[in-house]
Amino acid sequence: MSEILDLIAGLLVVTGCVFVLAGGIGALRMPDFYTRIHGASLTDSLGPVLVLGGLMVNAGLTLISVKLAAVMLLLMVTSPTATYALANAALLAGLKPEGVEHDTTEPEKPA
Amino acid sequence: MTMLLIGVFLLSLLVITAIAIVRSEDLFSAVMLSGIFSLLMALNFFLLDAADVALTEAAVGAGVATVLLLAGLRLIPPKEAPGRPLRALSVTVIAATALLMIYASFGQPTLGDPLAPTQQHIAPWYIEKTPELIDIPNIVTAVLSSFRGYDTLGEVFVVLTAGIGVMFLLGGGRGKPFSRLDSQAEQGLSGHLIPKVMARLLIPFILLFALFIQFHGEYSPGGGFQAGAIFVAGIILYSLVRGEGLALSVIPPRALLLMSAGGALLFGSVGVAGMLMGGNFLEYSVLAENPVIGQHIGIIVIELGVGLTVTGVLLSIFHAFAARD
Amino acid sequence: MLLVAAIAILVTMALALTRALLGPSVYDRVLAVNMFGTKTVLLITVMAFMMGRTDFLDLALAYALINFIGVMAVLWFVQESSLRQQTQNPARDDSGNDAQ
Amino acid sequence: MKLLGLFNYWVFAVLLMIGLYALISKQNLVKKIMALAIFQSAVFLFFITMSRVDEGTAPIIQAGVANQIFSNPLPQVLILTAIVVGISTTALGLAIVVRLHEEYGTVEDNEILAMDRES
Repeated sequence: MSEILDLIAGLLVVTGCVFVLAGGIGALRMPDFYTRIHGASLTDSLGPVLVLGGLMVNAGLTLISVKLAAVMLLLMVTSPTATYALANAALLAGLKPEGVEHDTTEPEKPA
Repeated sequence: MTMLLIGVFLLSLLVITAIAIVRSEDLFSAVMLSGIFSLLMALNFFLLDAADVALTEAAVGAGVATVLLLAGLRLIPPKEAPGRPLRALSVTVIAATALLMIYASFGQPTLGDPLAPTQQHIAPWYIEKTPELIDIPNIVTAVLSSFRGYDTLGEVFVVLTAGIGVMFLLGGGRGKPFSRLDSQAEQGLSGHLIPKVMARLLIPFILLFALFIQFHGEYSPGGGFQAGAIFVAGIILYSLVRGEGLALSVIPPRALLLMSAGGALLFGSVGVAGMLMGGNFLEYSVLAENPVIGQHIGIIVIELGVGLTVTGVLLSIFHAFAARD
Repeated sequence: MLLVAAIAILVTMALALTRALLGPSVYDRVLAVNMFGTKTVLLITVMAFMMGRTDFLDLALAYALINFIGVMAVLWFVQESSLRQQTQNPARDDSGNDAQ
Repeated sequence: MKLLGLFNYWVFAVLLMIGLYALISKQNLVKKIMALAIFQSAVFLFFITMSRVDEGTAPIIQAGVANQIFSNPLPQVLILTAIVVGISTTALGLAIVVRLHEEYGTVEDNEILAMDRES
């Protein structure tokens, strides 16, 4: 029984790590800011959920699991909010998405 | 071994970040990079078995420091003027000093050496006597608030003095700076629905967590300094999303001043109370029949004083910056 | 398992730091800081398990709670500066900034 | 192996000197304040490095675990308070810079000096 649980925990954590890494690579390699947000959001949502979920399976039904669940919930709530705030700030400051109306001049601030 | 290698990796990232902070000409970017710097620093503290310090760095660096720097940056030009070229002399001196210090490090005990001189004196005494004399699990809190209470009292007054200095310079408290409160720009992020709702959801938990850190600091990482910083982070979030005015009506400037000064006074008066009851200044053992219970009472009260002062000072500083135009 | 997780998170941190160094815009750096914060929460959790001191999960909790305040402050900062530029441009003479 | 054990001290030295270099050579006052913060962090790192003990754990006694080795609590106490003092003094420095900008219209130290000499 405990071997199966260990296996499940390991599987969850490793899958989570794959998502975290993929998101990290996406945030580095994507062509412009707004697409990079897409990459980063992956590391902020699915990755932590899987990693923390795996650790919860590992810890069993204890206070540790409750704390992990709290961390997981908070991350699920806060990181989309942070992403929203970030995209909004960039748009407000005049950063244009690539390919929408491509101009090479400096992003103009509202004067 | 694994931990050592993880530490080496994190420290290398730390150096890279520091160089990037110094090199970046845009001050806003520098502030963001110093956010990363603080995160890395906290991770290193955690790795070096300093959970309390990591919590402090987390509370201060993640929330308060970035916000304060941004609030200050709002008032000054965002770009650094093109600098003078590298001065050969200063670079040589700096490099020579660095090399000298690295050379000197070969005489240092290696990381974690249990025979190092630092580990021989006084620290074993603290670790051995804490369960007996004070009987709380967190030795750091015991040393902070009881064994080295004088030191902490001094630090609290330094924090208070810095807060007073900022208020003198930028005009905290009443009058001109807060006249801007009813202007249009004072709505904060009220126009953004998602942050508003999420902040409303999270702020109670942040404040609750701050109270947990404050009053559970004897049993787990925590204490007045950390709790104060987390509490401030919660209130700052409130004033970011709902505007300065509302935040100031929740905790008015007068209350903040009272908290700052009152906390430090509370700390000091515990010391005086010890003197009146026949002990030395800041000797908690005489506060109750049982010396250990007396220690517990003293520690809880002075941690409360520390928390109040840190909250009051950091929040006044934030309001002083944010209200400036 | 924990070691794999720690290494993956460390590599992601390095990637995020690279993004923060490369820029090019300021907001890329903010994005990197945000990513870095989440990775810090994860790494603290994993390291707490590795050290066997799971009572230190409070630290991860603290970060999860207050990490995004920085990004909120960025949004507030940008909004304030664009408001200032809109409303205060004519009134800037007395600051001596643009007087030439 | 012994060399890796000294790595923390090298990072301390390098960070300290990065901070000092920026403090000397940067003209922007905000940059100088950030340099001071880096300098300060280097000192924090040095202290915490000294507090670590091999096989040890953070100095919080766990119930039911006997014969634990604890790292040194004293440097941790010093640095814990120093971090909060550090943010307050950084804020104080920033306040001074903001006031200087209001008076002089610039935050570059050479320009401020030049204005002072003229008057």
